[in-house]
Amino acid sequence: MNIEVLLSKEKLSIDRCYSSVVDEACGGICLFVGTVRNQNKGKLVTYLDFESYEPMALKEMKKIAEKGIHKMGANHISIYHRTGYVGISDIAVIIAVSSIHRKIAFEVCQYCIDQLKETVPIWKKEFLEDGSYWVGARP
Amino acid sequence: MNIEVLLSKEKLSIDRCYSSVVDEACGGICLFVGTVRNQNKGKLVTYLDFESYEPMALKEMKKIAEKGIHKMGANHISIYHRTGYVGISDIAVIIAVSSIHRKIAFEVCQYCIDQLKETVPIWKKEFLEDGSYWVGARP
Amino acid sequence: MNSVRCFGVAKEIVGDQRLKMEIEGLSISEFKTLIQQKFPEFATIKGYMVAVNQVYALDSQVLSNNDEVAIIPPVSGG
Amino acid sequence: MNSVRCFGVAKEIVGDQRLKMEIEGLSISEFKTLIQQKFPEFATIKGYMVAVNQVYALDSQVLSNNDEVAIIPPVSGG
Repeated sequence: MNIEVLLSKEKLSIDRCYSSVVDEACGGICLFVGTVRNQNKGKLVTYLDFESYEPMALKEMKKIAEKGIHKMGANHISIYHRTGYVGISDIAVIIAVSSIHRKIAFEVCQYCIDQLKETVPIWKKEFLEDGSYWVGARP
Repeated sequence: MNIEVLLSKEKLSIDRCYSSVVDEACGGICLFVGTVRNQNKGKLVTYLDFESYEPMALKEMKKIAEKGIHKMGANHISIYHRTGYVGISDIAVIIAVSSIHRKIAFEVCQYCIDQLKETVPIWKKEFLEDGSYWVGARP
Repeated sequence: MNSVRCFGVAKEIVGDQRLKMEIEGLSISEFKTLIQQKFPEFATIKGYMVAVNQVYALDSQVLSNNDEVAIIPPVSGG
Repeated sequence: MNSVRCFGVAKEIVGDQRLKMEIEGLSISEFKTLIQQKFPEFATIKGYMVAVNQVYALDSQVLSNNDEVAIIPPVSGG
């Protein structure tokens, strides 16, 4: 039962994230990769800037992974999130979940990304052609 | 709307499969990676051998991807399957699905692997310490 | 004469990856009955499909000698 | 005196990533009321949570000056 959580200013590696959950006893690995879209609500995005409350974010990421393993039955989970400047099509987040059978890998991977977006203290500032704003902050 | 289907005797590359579905307009990519387990039903597996009816398998893989895009709303889908000898922990199958929002990527990726296991003419022979058999062939 | 393609466990039962046989005018049902008469071991597997020209065929479809015919035992990819 | 950490839009409203204030004995509710008096702009955001020692706090929790306190506006990772 391995958990790896990472916040990184450097590009995230899918291969590294994948390798961290490989297990001879596990036949199914589900990965979610979140990339930066070039538009949001009809406006062109030029880049993003991610800020995090690092020690708490890592703790919250670990809590999510622990639930995925101990309550939902996954074997290994890694959650990587980028911080700082992130360009269009770059990877903002990678989640890898391995389990003995694939159904659980899918369920837990989806749970992890849904939960990350709810509870992990990371904030995204979107830079448009004509300004910038903190995503989701205002009604 | 890109579809890539591949049967390969060589090792499958997650990076290649991922890259083939990246799109600036898509924020969510779900990948499924199926690896060879070291045991099945309590018996130790030493390796697998995959046989395929290649032209029909590629057609069936394409049909699955077409449904994932045209009926289920994914943007791009790649389905790679290994053939021939495959060792323990090696990758047998990779499916990558990108979509504008992540929910569809998860749904379609799961659909693709479920469907592949039902309809694509590929057969797995499992080699155990004390013999070999075609998986799922006999009651 | 057609050269029916055999895969997986079917290849083992038939003892070859190609099975020469006359299929002109047979329905898929009739083809299956004939196969099971020639190779009774087919009764011991979980069943199989027949593909004609690389598409799964219905029992009522009628074969011609120009068709590419294949015996498709239960698939197990992934 | 505590040095409350401010992130995202909260950092912009406060104008700094640290906010010096006296918090000893305040409940989270009282702390939030005080913050909104000092910085009325907090009323224009979607709401925020308070984390104490890197854990989300309930409204009834009481603060001490040794706590690590942070204002957590709506998160938007992923």
